[in-house]
Amino acid sequence: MNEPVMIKRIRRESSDVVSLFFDWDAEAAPGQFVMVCIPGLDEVPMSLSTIGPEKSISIKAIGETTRFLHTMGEGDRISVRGPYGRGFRPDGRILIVGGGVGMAAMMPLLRSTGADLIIGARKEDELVFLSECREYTKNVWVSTDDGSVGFHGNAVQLMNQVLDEGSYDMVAACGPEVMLYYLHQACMERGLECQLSLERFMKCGVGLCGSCVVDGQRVCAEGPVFDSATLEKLKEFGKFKRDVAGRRVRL
Amino acid sequence: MNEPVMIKRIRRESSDVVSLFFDWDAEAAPGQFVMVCIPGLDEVPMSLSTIGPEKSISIKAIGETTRFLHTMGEGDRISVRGPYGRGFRPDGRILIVGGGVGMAAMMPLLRSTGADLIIGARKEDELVFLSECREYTKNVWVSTDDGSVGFHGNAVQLMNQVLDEGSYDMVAACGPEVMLYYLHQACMERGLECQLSLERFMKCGVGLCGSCVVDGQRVCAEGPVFDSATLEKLKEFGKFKRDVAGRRVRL
Amino acid sequence: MTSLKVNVSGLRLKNPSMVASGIMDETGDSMIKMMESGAGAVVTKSIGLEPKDGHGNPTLVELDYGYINAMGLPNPGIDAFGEEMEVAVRAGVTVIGSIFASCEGDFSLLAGRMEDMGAAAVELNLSCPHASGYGMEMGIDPVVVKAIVASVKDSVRVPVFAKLTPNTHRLMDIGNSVQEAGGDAVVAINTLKAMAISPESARPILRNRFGGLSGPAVKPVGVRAVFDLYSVLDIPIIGVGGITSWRDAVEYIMAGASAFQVGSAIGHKGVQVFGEICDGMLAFMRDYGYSSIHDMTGVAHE
Amino acid sequence: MTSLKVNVSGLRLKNPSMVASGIMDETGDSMIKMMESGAGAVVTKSIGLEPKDGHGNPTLVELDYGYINAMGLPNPGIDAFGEEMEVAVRAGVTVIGSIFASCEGDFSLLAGRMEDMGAAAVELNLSCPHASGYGMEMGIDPVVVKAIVASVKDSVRVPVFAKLTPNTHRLMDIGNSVQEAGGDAVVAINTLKAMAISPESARPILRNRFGGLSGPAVKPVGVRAVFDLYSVLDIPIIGVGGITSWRDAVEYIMAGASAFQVGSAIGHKGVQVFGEICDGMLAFMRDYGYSSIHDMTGVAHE
Ligand SMILES: Cc1cc2nc3c(=O)[nH]c(=O)nc-3n(C[C@H](O)[C@H](O)[C@H](O)COP(=O)(O)OP(=O)(O)OC[C@H]3O[C@@H](n4cnc5c(N)ncnc54)[C@H](O)[C@@H]3O)c2cc1C
Ligand SMILES: Cc1cc2nc3c(=O)[nH]c(=O)nc-3n(C[C@H](O)[C@H](O)[C@H](O)COP(=O)(O)OP(=O)(O)OC[C@H]3O[C@@H](n4cnc5c(N)ncnc54)[C@H](O)[C@@H]3O)c2cc1C
Ligand SMILES: Cc1cc2nc3c(=O)[nH]c(=O)nc-3n(C[C@H](O)[C@H](O)[C@H](O)COP(=O)(O)O)c2cc1C
Ligand SMILES: Cc1cc2nc3c(=O)[nH]c(=O)nc-3n(C[C@H](O)[C@H](O)[C@H](O)COP(=O)(O)O)c2cc1C
Ligand code: FES
Ligand code: FES
Repeated sequence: MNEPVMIKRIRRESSDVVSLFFDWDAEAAPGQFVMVCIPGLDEVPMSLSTIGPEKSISIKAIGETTRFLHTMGEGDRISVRGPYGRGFRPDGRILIVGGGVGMAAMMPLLRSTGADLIIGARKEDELVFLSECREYTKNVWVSTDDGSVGFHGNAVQLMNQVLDEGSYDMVAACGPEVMLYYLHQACMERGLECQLSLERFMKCGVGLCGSCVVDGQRVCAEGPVFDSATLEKLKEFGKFKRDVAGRRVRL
Repeated sequence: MNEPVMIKRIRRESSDVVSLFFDWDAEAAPGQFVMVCIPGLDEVPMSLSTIGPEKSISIKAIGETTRFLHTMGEGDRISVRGPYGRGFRPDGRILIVGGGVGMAAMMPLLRSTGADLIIGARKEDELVFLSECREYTKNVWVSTDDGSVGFHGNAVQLMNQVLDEGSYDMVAACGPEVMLYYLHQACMERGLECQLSLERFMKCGVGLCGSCVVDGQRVCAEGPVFDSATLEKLKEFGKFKRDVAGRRVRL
Repeated sequence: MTSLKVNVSGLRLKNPSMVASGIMDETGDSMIKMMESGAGAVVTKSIGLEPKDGHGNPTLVELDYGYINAMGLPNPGIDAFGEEMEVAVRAGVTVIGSIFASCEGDFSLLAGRMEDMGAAAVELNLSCPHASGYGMEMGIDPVVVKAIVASVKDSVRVPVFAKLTPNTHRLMDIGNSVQEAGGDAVVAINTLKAMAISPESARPILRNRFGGLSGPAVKPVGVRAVFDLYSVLDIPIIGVGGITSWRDAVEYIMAGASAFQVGSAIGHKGVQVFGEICDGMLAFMRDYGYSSIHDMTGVAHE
Repeated sequence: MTSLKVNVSGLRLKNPSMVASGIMDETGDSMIKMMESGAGAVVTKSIGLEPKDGHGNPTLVELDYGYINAMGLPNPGIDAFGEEMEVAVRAGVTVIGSIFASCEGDFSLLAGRMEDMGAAAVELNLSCPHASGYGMEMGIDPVVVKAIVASVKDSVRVPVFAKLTPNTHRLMDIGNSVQEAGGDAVVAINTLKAMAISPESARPILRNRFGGLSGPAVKPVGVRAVFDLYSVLDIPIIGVGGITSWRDAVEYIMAGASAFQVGSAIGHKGVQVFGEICDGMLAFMRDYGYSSIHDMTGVAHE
């Protein structure tokens, strides 16, 4: 059901990410997403970055719709439906890994578990949520591709170091699919369970249209979070996605 | 919603009344009714004479449908929808009065309150539920029009005697409308609250079609049980009903 | 000043809500009750020349999201109905007389009788999907519709509304016929032709087998119908079908309706539904700066 | 022995359930998954000659009792779809190729391609209510329908099914056209033309404004359509529209369907819906003494 909500406050998270906060009493679990509609423009999927009675989405501006969302002000209205999908199923000692705006999907899990955390970004001013994260967990590691802050390299390299030192039962992550692909490889080698949140082009969001499938799995229904057992079987994961017409394209 | 139910057992209550028992998990309150459908034949309103998980209706054979219901056997199926309407709202010390098969509507209230009871019938073999009633209440008075058992006269005359002797906060009753009319008159004279269950021709049972109205009150929705305050205002009560086409006819 | 008042082709109402035909409007006292519950007007049950029992029970199937009914146009006939009209009109009810017939002449006759009895407008039932020889059987033919509306327009001075069926792909043609014939407004939609079957008894549940689907299930079809009609007509449209809350009513108005009717919701929400809808709509209009229903009519087309 | 096996105009299926066109059937792996979930066959998303993006988002409105969609026939085009067909057919999926086009020639061309790619039957989409120039715009004209079906019948040997729209009063005429042209079965119903409006934004929610209503809301309309068609046709009918439980499926079969399709319920009930429906139906058939789907087809007419 489309629910009109009013933007209560806005927080700039980084050079290209803002969070929009709104009151909405729907029940949501960490890792779930909503379809966000800007009337007259478009409807796009967004992870919930806060899941209490006050909720938020955190948007990276990459195209027309996300740029428009960046221009919205307090008191403006958007419409949301959801929450949809299956989120994270935390179990044991968890290491969270968030790459870029993928951190948005990880925030509710971080707040509810206080788990150890790796945040990756391309450069310092694209790091998101860092100071808020420190409120919820003691162990936060940072990586930047250009080395402007923290570990110089990508989040998966940093994860390998962290995993060598600590002991964890699972890794939970969201970020660019290449990162997730290598992260999954690394976990498989270690025999470590991982749960990864994927993205695909979404139209219906409710498991009908099939536009978001990876192999036969619907990212909006069976996902967006998939576990190791499922990921191992996915031939398209890390390799192919589908365009709007349903054609397979290389990632 | 139409619910197919299977007749589990049958009990003959009197020369012309049988009860059909069936399992049905719907919530029901004393005084509510159901629409009973015999596929291919007709659908008619019937009070619930038992309202637990095992329910019952008690039918007096007067026409084609009710006669057909009398021929049904264990294992046969009927379809029910409901329960519908507003039932009794018991308050304080209650006197129950049931005339003829109207007793069916009173049984759940009797079982839940153990109130004092008057049963009226035309003659002895038309008395229903008498022995079962004695299980639930100590004070049972009986009237028959022909005097074949109990008080010789009608239930309202008997009620007047009982009211002279005992002290009650309200009367709850169901039976032929003439009886209810005089019962209401008697209660008004005494300033005693009464709640009466009325009958009208019903089609939809859910408050849409208007076929069951008494003045502007829908027997299926605002009723079938009406309280003194409402009854006093009803110009048609005891005087007129409507036929299938909606024409007013004298009772 | 935000106001709910409307003027539908000369019919002035305190608010845009009406009781839909066939729901609690067969007796004078029922109509009074509905008006007291907050309705702006009451459309009567469809009345014919002769008394009619309608179909036998079962006449209704209850669903989670609506009803299927096959009442079969039971009514006491126009003569006996006079008594009911008198009660309602005397009490100040704004009555819109709904009528059905099988030819132009009878429609005109009935319309004239309704006008004489004090109806503030007449509504032609060209759309009942479950009574053979009446309603929808005529209402899918633009030529027939035009002739009936023209004939009725010649016979009465009160506004003439035509109630249309959604069970056709020619809805807009039919709407045009009404307009060309001088009809004052169209009412859309009547029920969708439907059926429910009982697996256990291996037969249709309704005695008449077919019936008409109403309630929340049909709202998206009704809103679409009103939107379609608004895009081709100049005369007002009265929206009906599945309206249960103020949001539903606003959908119809934004699609193009100047007023609306409520039927099924009287069953599952109770008679207070009129007050709830009007209050909610007024609050919405204040929040969003619409000063009248007229201001809000058809805005979804912009 | 109670059996769910059916033979629809030569198409033999392990059970009468099919995935409806447009729901989880655009890729080879999706079709495999649906077949593994228990469907007797999978109808593909409607495929056209060229790749098509379809309408922009929002393409779906979620309601309590169904969905309104305006996907706009997105598809990769028949050439690229070959790859998906290959994956599905190689894995043993019984694929029914759904196609749409704007003229007879293209329909025949597409049908031929589908047959070559291994489709066990083709389904002609003559009924999509929200893509201009396609679907329902042609499917309401008995002459056009007859020409298309006849042309496709000349081009392929696999059974040809025609999917019909309920948005017309001429459903039975259209069904007759299909039969006269040699069509092997009709599929009814596609979605009802519908709309939802957002009060707050004062505009239709869908990018395309109009869409098609599906899900529980349309079941009574679909059952009625199948009942109507069964009363005039000799060719088999495949029922679709709002089927969510075994009871719904049995309603369609008793109304006259030889098989049925499930779409929306895959969204709100999940892919296990096929197993649930088939198990429930088998238990019902045992209890009530129906030994086959064929035995149960059309019994509500007796
Ligand atoms: C489950 C899920 C959760 C997401 N969570 C977030 C989040 O928390 N924060 C965030 O910034 N982004 C998130 N995204 C990505 C976000 O949906 C896209 O960035 C957004 O749709 C881009 O829209 P645009 O109009 O600005 O860009 P466009 O210029 O229209 O498109 C740019 C790219 O964005 C993607 N995109 C566009 N439309 C869609 C669509 N309907 N579905 C999926 N991808 C689309 C495509 O890859 C496209 O190539 C999420 C995506 C998914 C599937
Ligand atoms: C709320 C309510 C509760 C009832 N409870 C009981 C009960 O517990 N036990 C019982 O035996 N009877 C009860 N009745 C009466 C019962 O509905 C009728 O006796 C029955 O409908 C007669 O059907 P028939 O076909 O046998 O008779 P018919 O020959 O068809 O009709 C005989 C008379 O029964 C009445 N009747 C017929 N159809 C209906 C109908 N659809 N609605 C209302 N009255 C109808 C009419 O007065 C009619 O004149 C109740 C009625 C109502 C309104
Ligand atoms: C029980 C019932 C009886 C109806 N009788 C009539 C009628 O007599 N004449 C008519 O024009 N419409 C009749 N209708 C149709 C309604 O007026 C209305 O068009 C339809 O129910 C859709 O509105 P709703 O969803 O608000 O009920 C009837 C509907 C119901 C449910
Ligand atoms: C998201 C979606 C996409 C659809 N796409 C198509 C399509 O491409 N071709 C077609 O013939 N029908 C299409 N349909 C209609 C369905 O096949 C089906 O006829 C309709 O949804 C009714 O069935 P249901 O209530 O089980 O969903 C689509 C329906 C939905 C909900
Ligand atoms: S977005 Fe439609 S199935 Fe996932
Ligand atoms: S029986 Fe229809 S309103 Fe009471």
